[in-house]
Amino acid sequence: MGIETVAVFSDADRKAPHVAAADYAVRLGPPPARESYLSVAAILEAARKTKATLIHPGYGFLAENAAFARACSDAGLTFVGPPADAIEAMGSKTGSRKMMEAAGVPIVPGLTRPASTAAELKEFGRKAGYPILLKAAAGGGGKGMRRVDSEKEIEAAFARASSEAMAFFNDGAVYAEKLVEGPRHVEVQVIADRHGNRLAVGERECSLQRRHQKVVEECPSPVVGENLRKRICSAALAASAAVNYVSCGTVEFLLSPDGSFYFLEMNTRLQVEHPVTEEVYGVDLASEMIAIALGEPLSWKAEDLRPRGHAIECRIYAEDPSRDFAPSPGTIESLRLPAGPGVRHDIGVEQGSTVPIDYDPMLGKLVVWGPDRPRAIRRLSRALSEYEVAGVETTLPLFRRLCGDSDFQAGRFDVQWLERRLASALLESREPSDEDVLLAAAALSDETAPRGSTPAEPPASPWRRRARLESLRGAER
Amino acid sequence: MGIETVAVFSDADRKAPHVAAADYAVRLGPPPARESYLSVAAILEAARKTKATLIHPGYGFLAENAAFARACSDAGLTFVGPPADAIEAMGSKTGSRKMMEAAGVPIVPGLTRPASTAAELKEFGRKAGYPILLKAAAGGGGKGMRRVDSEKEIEAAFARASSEAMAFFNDGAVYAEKLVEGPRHVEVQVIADRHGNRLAVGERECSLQRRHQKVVEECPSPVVGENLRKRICSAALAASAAVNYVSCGTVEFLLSPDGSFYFLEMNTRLQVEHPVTEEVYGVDLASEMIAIALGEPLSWKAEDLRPRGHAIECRIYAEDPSRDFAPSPGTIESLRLPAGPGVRHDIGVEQGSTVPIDYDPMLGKLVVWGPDRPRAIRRLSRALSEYEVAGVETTLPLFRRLCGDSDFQAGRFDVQWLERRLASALLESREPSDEDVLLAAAALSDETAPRGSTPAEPPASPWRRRARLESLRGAER
Amino acid sequence: MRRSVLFLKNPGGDPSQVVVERRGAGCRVARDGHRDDFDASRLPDGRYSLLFEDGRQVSGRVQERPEGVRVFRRGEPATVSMSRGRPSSASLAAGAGEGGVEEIRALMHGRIVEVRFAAGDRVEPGALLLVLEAMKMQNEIRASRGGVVERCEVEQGQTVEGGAFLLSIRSDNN
Amino acid sequence: MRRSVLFLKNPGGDPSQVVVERRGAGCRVARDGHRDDFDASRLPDGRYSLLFEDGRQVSGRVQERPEGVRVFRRGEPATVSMSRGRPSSASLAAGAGEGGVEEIRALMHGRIVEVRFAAGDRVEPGALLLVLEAMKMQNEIRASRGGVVERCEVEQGQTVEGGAFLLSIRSDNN
Repeated sequence: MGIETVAVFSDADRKAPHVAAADYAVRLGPPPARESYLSVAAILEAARKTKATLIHPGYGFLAENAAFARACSDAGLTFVGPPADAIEAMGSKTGSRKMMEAAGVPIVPGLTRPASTAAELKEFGRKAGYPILLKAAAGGGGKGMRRVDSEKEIEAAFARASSEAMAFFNDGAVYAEKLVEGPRHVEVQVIADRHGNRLAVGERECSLQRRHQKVVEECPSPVVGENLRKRICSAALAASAAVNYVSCGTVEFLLSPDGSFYFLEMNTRLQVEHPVTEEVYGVDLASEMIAIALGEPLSWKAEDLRPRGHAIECRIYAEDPSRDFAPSPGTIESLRLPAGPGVRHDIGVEQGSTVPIDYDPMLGKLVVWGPDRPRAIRRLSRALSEYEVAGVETTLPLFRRLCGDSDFQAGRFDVQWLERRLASALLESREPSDEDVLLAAAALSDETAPRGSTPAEPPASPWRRRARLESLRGAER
Repeated sequence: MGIETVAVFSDADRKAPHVAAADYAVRLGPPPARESYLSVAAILEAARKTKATLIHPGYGFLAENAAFARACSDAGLTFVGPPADAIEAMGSKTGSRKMMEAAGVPIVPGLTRPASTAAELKEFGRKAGYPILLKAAAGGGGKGMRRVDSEKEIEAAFARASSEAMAFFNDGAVYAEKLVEGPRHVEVQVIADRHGNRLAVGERECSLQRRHQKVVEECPSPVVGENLRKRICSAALAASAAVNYVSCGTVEFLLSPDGSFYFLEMNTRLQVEHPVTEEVYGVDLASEMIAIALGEPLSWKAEDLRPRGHAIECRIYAEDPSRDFAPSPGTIESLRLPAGPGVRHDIGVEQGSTVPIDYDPMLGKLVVWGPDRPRAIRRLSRALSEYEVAGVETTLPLFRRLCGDSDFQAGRFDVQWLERRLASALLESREPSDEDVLLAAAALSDETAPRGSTPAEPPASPWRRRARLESLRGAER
Repeated sequence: MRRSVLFLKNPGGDPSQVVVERRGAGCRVARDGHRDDFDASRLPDGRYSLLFEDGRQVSGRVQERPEGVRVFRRGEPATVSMSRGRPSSASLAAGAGEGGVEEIRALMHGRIVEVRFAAGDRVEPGALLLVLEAMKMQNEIRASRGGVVERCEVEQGQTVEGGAFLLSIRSDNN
Repeated sequence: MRRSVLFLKNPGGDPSQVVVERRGAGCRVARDGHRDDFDASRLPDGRYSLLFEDGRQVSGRVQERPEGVRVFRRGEPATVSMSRGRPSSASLAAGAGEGGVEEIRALMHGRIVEVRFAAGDRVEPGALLLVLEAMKMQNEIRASRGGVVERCEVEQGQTVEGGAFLLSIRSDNN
């Protein structure tokens, strides 16, 4: 877009790709996020130093922080995201539920204000019927959530949910809602400009989750037809209009097997899974978001938004699926990426990169597009068979198993399905075959090869290692 | 598609990616194409040995060889391509012109049979008006073509064109046609199945050529509107129907600045530039071609083919643009590929690959898609700024200059435009700046780094080198 | 030709020997009474491609790890319990003398064609120490454990008798 | 701190010196009377990232080639006429004695902290021969031409006087 970029970085990321790709880069502080990526003062100082005018908050850290958005405006910077008031309105579970109810957006039957005693929860349980779900009022990401199947569990569950909410969010308020059984997570992409134009760019299917974190996302949802799409998109537009939302945002819904749906929450940022929408609708959401921040009108009209085909995204984490997804930090010793039609990568590492233990262990995203869902799955399967990461364990084996799973192929799953499948034999690791033994024998008997693994660089000599340590100390000045 | 694959290879390609990706691989012979990739007997034997049932001829070598297509059928193999008769009919310039004329497809005024004397050419020149073009009747790829501006040049031009035609194609026949001035090269993608279904999948703009070889291709053409698209697509369908064409194929036209167009030739194979059509129309031509060969009906109907946005392909060659595109064989010491939305790679090399001198020096193709042509060019420009090949010279600098060229941006070019631009200052190489000097100083003073370039592997010890030579000899047994 | 002996751990049994004979890219692997012949090429990116006589092609990346040999095929890892030296659990390390010193002796009459270490050098477990040519075969002699070379009494080109002392290694942690 | 001297060829003139002082990632480059300070980090893929005090960031790949130093920025190469040794065209090779033998002497009183070659070793042009520490600065001493080390009369840790003979190199092609 012809815009010069400024990257900010913590000491752990001096050599990260986002720094090397920027026109300017400013160190924020030491690796802990609190002292770097979460430090509003350090970020504003970086903007001042480099005379930046726009601030893009990315996906995480301060992306949904109203105080940060406000601090940016106060410093005369344009925040690439929604107005601080919209972030704030959607930031409170109970507050946003009330607003949605008023705007005619369906919500799951539940308390409209946090419960301060177990008795209030019991009363709600009696009215709405069990199972019910307890949630931290200030929460997100599944933390502080608790299912309650009968009245006799209420006392203990309330105590635990409240103390968890206090621990995570420094706010012990808990509210309750009816638990929809066998639901899917379906969300709608919304874009809105400062001129009153507001569009829904279709839905995404995000039911494949583990520990309430999305693992695989699709566009469109295999169970949403034309009629349901229209209804859920209007609900999403109403939700975003109710908070005067401007920028890209996502309205999340719980979709019941009977076709009814309920507002869950609104994510007031660009989401990790936005590429599947881009592939199917041919829009560039990241650019659109910047154009909106610059005051431009939307570059699309509703009638130009025509979905085509099917896209699937896999989030590739440095986690070991055969050991309950334990983090697997280390060095990427080799990286082979699939190429060809309908294959897209959003990737933050390269051969030789170190996967730090400080932040989110997501290595990147693999996105495939196909003319329809079966062909998208075939393409995904082919791409995964060419995707090779050595040096750290990854979640790639999980996605390979998924491609061959008949429930996944048929689109038969809800938000708990993946956890149930993981509890079964989905992740048994590949047994070595005769061919593996022969490959091992060929490699171990090959005296022309460098010994052991193939690192990106020859192993450091002790002398070099000393100099490198020295240079690391240098960076800490 | 769940099909097991057999790769064939010459001794130069034992370690090539296409071999390592196949389920079976068969050596054809030594590096010269005549003894390997052009050997019909060796290829049929490879098919027999591995019990293959389908033969995909790729882009080059035997892809447009009717005798090979026939030999495949005779051996009971399904040739993934058009019927041998269609290849043959389109293989002769003069023969195909006659058929096209009969089918009502516009052709450039010219001789309908080869000239055997200079006098016949003079008569044609007088009737049609100069300039005229002499062409080898059996030719292709611009070899044996010669422009003649006046009658007094005829004698010499005929002698030279005829002897060139003899040298390249073992057939000295030459024919002549009117030279259309300032034309563009526009071609139409056609797909047809064995059940009589026949579709035109839009046009491609291929005017950016050097020495009659395509360099950059786009879909759609920046100068073809709805009306012209309809007319040129019907002409292409008529042309393919006239030879009972089945499979994927391309009908090439010369488009005059006044909007009239003339049949050039039909390519009876999948072309290098097919990805731009795939990106804009959302079809998978390579899979379609296999499905057609297996007797399946087309998976698309005319009304489902809706173009979206704009795609551009750059053919990246191992050639040095600053030294008149001299071939630059060598080893790919490092390779960085851009990623992100709308960026696709079809690439045949990787870090550590050797670019052999035996075959076509194309390293790969970069294909970008954008919602419209200006945004596709912006994306191309961004992708090119992240595309880094070290170890061999490439044509990447040419594409970077093109992105900043106002004529290219405006779509103002004809088939000679690139050659004219290349004769001017388009390819002056980048002058080193202060920042380059500082980067060089930082690298040369860095004792923590491996010396010199960064090869994919540590340099071989003499002992290892000996073993490697030995293993090369072993492969030649 | 060059011969290497590798060991494949068997659950609850003695490790089985895998004998690899190489002539250039040509590879013969014998184990458990059966034999495979193929061409093995190291690809530019460090993977291996095996090509069998019936045309079958298999490619993958191989990494030596403390827990075994990791083989990636179609991107997917599996672990093969193979080692260059006889696994120590078998406690049969050939030639191991007293006091944590391993003495390496010639198995047959032959000529030393390569010596990789000198006295005082550190060696890793499985490291190639010497190559002994006998009956036109090159036999690799490897360290079964890591340690420091204590004595080395041969040099390249020297002819040795079967049973002759070649070198000794003082093991770590003894 | 470590100081290196590089040479930048000037068309039709003497090469200019580029003096690089490094302290870890900190880099100071002085040439033609002006000075740049920046942090230089080698990235995992071998490229370098320079970070200047005003926040400016420049990254690129650097390759030493016979024709000069190739610097790739945003994928695009440019050639910088820089060399580690004084370019031979200047024919001023410091310390070059008679008979194609280059004598290397200490420029000042100091301590030899590193010796990279011994008599009989081959050295390439520009190769780092010795590091002489003087006044808390590490000075790299490099070969201006390729050849074979004839004599080497110092060892690591030794203190030398200014002007002391250190080593000599017999040049190729003489």
